[in-house]
Amino acid sequence: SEDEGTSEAEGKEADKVKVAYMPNYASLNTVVAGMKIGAFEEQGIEVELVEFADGPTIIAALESGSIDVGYIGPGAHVLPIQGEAEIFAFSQLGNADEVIGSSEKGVKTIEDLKGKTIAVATGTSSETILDLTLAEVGLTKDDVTLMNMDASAIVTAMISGSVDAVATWSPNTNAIKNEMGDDAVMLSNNARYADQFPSIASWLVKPGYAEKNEDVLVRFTKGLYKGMDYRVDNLEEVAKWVAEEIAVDPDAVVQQIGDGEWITQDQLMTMIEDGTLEAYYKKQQENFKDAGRLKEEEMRPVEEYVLFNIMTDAAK
Amino acid sequence: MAGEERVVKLKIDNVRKVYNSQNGEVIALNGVSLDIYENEFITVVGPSGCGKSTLLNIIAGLEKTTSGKVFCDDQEIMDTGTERGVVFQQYALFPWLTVLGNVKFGLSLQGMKKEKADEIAMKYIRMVDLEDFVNSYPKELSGGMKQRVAIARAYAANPSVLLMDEPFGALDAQTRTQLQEELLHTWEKEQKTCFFITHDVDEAIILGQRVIIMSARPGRIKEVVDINIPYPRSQETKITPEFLEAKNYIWSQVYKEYLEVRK
Amino acid sequence: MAGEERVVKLKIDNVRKVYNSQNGEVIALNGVSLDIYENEFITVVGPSGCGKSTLLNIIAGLEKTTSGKVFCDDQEIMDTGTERGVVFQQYALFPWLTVLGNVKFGLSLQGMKKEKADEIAMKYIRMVDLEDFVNSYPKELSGGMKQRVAIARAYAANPSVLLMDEPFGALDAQTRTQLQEELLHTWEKEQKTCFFITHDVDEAIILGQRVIIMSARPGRIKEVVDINIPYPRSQETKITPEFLEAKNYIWSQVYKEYLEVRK
Amino acid sequence: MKRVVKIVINQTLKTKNKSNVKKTPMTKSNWVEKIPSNLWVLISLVVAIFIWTILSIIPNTSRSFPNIFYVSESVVTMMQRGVFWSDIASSLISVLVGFLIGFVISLPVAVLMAWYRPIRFIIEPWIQFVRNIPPLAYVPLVVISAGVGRTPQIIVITIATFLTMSITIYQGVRNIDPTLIKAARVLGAKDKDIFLKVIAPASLPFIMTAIRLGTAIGLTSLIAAESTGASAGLGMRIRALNNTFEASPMLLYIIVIGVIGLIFERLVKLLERRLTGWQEKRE
Amino acid sequence: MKRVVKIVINQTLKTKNKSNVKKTPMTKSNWVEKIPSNLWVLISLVVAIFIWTILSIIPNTSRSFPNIFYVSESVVTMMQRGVFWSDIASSLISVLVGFLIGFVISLPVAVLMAWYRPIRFIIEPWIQFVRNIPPLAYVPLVVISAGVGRTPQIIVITIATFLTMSITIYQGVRNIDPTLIKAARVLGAKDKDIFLKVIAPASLPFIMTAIRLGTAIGLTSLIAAESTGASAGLGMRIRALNNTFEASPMLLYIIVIGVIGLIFERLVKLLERRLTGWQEKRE
Ligand SMILES: Nc1ncnc2c1ncn2[C@@H]1O[C@H](COP(=O)(O)OP(=O)(O)OP(=O)(O)O)[C@@H](O)[C@H]1O
Ligand SMILES: Nc1ncnc2c1ncn2[C@@H]1O[C@H](COP(=O)(O)OP(=O)(O)OP(=O)(O)O)[C@@H](O)[C@H]1O
Ligand SMILES: [Mg+2]
Ligand SMILES: [Mg+2]
Repeated sequence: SEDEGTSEAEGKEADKVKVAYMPNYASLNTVVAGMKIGAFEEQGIEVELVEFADGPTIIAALESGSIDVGYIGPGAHVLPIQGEAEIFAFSQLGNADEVIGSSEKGVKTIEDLKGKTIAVATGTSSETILDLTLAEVGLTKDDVTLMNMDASAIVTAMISGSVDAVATWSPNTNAIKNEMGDDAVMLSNNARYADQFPSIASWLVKPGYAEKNEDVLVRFTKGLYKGMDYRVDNLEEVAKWVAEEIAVDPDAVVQQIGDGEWITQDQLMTMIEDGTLEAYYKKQQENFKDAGRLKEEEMRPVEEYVLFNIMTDAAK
Repeated sequence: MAGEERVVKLKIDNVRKVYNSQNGEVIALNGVSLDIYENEFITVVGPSGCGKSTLLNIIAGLEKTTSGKVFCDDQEIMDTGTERGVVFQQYALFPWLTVLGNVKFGLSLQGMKKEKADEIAMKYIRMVDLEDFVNSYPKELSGGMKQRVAIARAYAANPSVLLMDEPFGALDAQTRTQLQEELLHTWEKEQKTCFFITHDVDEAIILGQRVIIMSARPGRIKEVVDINIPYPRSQETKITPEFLEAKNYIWSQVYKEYLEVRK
Repeated sequence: MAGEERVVKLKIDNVRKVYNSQNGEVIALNGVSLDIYENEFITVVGPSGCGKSTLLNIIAGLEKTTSGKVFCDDQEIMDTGTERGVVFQQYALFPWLTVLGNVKFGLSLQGMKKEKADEIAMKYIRMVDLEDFVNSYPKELSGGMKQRVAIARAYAANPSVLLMDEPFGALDAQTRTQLQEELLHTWEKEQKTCFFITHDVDEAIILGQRVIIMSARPGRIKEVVDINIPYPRSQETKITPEFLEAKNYIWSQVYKEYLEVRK
Repeated sequence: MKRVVKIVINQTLKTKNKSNVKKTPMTKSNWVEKIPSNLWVLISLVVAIFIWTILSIIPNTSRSFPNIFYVSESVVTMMQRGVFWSDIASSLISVLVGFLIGFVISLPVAVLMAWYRPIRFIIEPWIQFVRNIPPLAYVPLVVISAGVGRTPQIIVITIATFLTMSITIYQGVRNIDPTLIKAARVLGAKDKDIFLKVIAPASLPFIMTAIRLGTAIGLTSLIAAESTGASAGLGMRIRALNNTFEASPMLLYIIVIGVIGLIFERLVKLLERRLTGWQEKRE
Repeated sequence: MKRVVKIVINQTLKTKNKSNVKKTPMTKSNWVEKIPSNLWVLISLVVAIFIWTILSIIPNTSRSFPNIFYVSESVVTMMQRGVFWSDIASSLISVLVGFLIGFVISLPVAVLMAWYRPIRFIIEPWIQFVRNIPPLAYVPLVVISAGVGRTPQIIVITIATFLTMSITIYQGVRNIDPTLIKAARVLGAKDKDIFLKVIAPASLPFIMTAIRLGTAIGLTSLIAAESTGASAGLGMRIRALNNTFEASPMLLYIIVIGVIGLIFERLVKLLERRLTGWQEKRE
């Protein structure tokens, strides 16, 4: 994978990049779009997709060197900060997490949460959103009963009326809304706290990878950008491609279209130039520190672990 | 022992027993009738599969007849009853109970008080000469000792009829001889009606007042041989002319049966 | 059989065997010396734990001496060898092999061709009268039949010494008597040096040319009794005065030993 | 006289075998005995489908138990998505290869544990220790050392099956009658012969039990194994379908795992009957 | 003469018992025999800690295997967070209660299966069927029918343990010597007596095996069980710590599960020795 200079490596054997994803729209849309429209091929890159159930396992796979790049959600960003990985591309600001109350159980407003049983998967971004939601009305976790459970069990628990509210992400939220209709009341979501808690999703490589494979990484990012741009105009078509890739019901994936703020390459460049992106990552660090997941001395400048140069180089 | 006025203890009346198995019906017993008198010692010989165990199980109440009836003290036998004790070939001791626990198993079931049950059990344990092993578990006993416990257990429940299905079949010769003598000795002291199945013709003669010879396919009583050798008998009895005569006769009859079965 | 010029087949020379167990050392054998002649039939009796099996295992090469040596044909015994066959009390048949497979086990190990091995094995299966059961598995055989297979297996490997550790201990009297006669018969035909452990004094006398009486704590040879009863012997031998005399004598000696052990 | 004695022996023998047949002592009703076992399987199936249908009607459970038609339909759905057979194939490969490797490792480990006290004392506690840990807990560790794809899946299943099988086989080897080994030695068997011709066949019944346990554990570890990163597989697909709340195909996949388990069970039983027919059942 | 015979019997007996003792036939080296078993446990521990330390140094594995000091430290961390003991307590309660209920159900089911052919034919295939399905797969179904909290956790563990234990105990009951039951009947035992005084003690050895398997399965199902919703618990905490990438406390919790498993194992062994001492070991 160490080819010299020429970025358009036509006629040469394609570089293989192993990409780790989780089976949902946000994780896959850019890559799948890029693959379908031939954006990676164009760059002389062959993408191989590997499915994972969760972020931690992706990190583990990255560390072992068995995958090249991986998609991670907000929770796992503590690792690049601690120097365990490097971010080479921003994916999106997530809007998948929601706190949903059951009106049948008397939860129609945030205030109603007091004293109720809330299902949540501990350690995920949904938990953070829940914290922020509670804080808004002066509640803490001690004022409610938290049920830590598996994401899939959260839905069944809510629908069957075993809990009064949930904090979870799409597609679980969609499933709840589908089943409960008007009884499901969305109390808050990421967008509401975007400035306090940006739910950043990013593309990762392990430390040192970017240095050795800068060229490949830049070309891969170029492919991603093309996918991003295509996606923004063809959200539903891409959703169907994603469904096909992970062999699930296309309608279920279409429902996930609202999970993030999908941006184009140009929008990303603007965010980099005006410092918005850096501010997001900085805010994220502070949130980690506040949550006790990051020590004061572990905090460090964003540019040390976010490779802005890859993003800008790829845009050229 | 063959007194004049004899009371019929067990009456077996035209018993037929058919088993349904995968390969069709098996007639295990057919037209079996026999009166067994009180305190009589009956021994039963016959080729394997002639229905000896089946008959014993029916008397014990462990199996039902297909037709025909069996009476004990003029009462029709419908179920097991504590007046009919059984000693099985494979000892059938409860391995999780000590010798004492095994012997008093039946007594406890009858709701007897612990002290009383212990006392009676100890009496029979002494009878079979195992007082040194009261608290031993069956695994710590030799085959002969186990069979003695089984006999003590049967005796302790104080049955008036004792049914024994090849009780000594699995023992070595020395032990076997010894237990035969002990059994005779006990029977002479505390008379019970005994129904004793064996493969060993010597054993049948040395123990029994009457030897029942059964034949197979279907199981029938072929012949009843009276053994007129006076008690007390012992191993020396085996060299008396009466014994040898009976032995020769029964052997020849049983041998015929064996040949019959082989065909 | 007691010819003039006798060749020493097995030489046991001042053997001592000490076991280390949790409760300290156990002296299983001490100062045991014995010459066993070619084609001799030696029987060994003695109380339990006097080291009979230990001695046999040492001769077989299954255990090592602590001091002292054992020779077979003037060669020191260091390991097992096919010239020394063993028959164990618990048959020790391989349950996953048929009768034929068991009997030819040793032959196959020696790399013998299948046809040849089958032929030799069949010869010994016929010798023990089991040709109808060649393809049966051990579970389908009675105890006596199993022991016959074990004997055939030992014979098939064609050892010049046959070591037998209570081979008939687990059998019933009839089968036992029959196997004794068969063993004697075979030995008379194909002579081998036999070392035969038993608990049964009758058996020791009817089989052996010399009876070794061992004593316990520590295991020693207490006495060697010559049995001058001519072969062929049979069950009738048991009523000859020579037999009875030998029996009384050995019983009394063994009995003393038993009492000794009890103390 | 001798002839008679021999017959007696044969007869005794017959009685013995016969007694193996009558195992269950207490069955009384006769018509029940006559229903052939195939019919029972059918009855059992009908009962299960009946219960299932009820569950699919009760509102509370209907979402997780779509009725049988929906579930059958989803076979077509999953085939159209082009993953049905590849998922089955992929999981079968992982389970079988993992099981086989686990089996091949557990054999010598079990034998070594049985023979050498030091090995036993050092290894056994750790096997017992790890055996109680949920496989999901060590998935990240496996991924780190083995990467993604087929290898870590196989490793997770290998570990899970190895732990149980080695303990089971070890107990089997420990239980081998030492006289059998002595008997082989006096017939001229060397260490190799003893291993191949005595230890191996003598522990076959335990090995069979180990195989039965091993395949079952392989299947129950499937979800954990396939969370190490997979491109196809029953466990991984169950998770994905669970995420999109497609109850019918998910139930279908669960049933497929169950059926594979039953098939394994039958195969092992067949193998058992062929290989350990010589075994004496408890009297 | 009679006296002598009796002695012979006793002697034979002694030989028999003795042969039970010498189980392992092939251990040769003597100094190895003399090392006490406590020392072996120590050696085993040292070896494990050594391997662990190596893993914590190799860069690739160091993140998942923090060294022993960090892990010991995290005991303090988790205690400060106030969850260490409550997690252990909560999981212990779930496992023990689930196991106990599974046990209590499996006893009669096993007995019924062993006695009544129809029940056996209807139930057994389904137990075999469900047994191969990963517990994680039926977690959603349990949540639907039992809600969240302690109940569904217990139900998942009950199901998992029940499946294995009922099959094991069933095989035990099937193996009971029918003559024992006959013997009890002729001594006047009614059905109740037979169940309590014959079936129950006679199947004790198998019940012990079932208990051993049951506790192990209860522990390995912990993560699945606690994904039904828990406010404390080892499995739930492991998942949460995994989500937040806290390797040291996670490894600590894994070790805690392993240690609990070892403690269960010891307790069962103790119980076994006390309750089934009467059992005749294979000759
Ligand atoms: N439960 C059963 N089902 C079917 N057939 C049976 C059953 N029990 C016994 N039989 C058959 O009934 C016949 C008589 O059996 P039984 O056990 O009474 O014979 P036996 O005389 O005691 O034989 P043995 O001397 O071998 O003990 C045999 O042919 C046997 O196969
Ligand atoms: N492996 C062993 N470890 C420790 N002690 C042993 C061992 N084998 C035998 N012994 C002891 O050595 C003594 C002799 O045992 P051996 O088996 O040779 O006696 P035996 O004469 O064959 O007895 P039996 O008639 O009961 O078979 C006994 O005291 C026994 O306890
Ligand atoms: Mg019978
Ligand atoms: Mg011995």
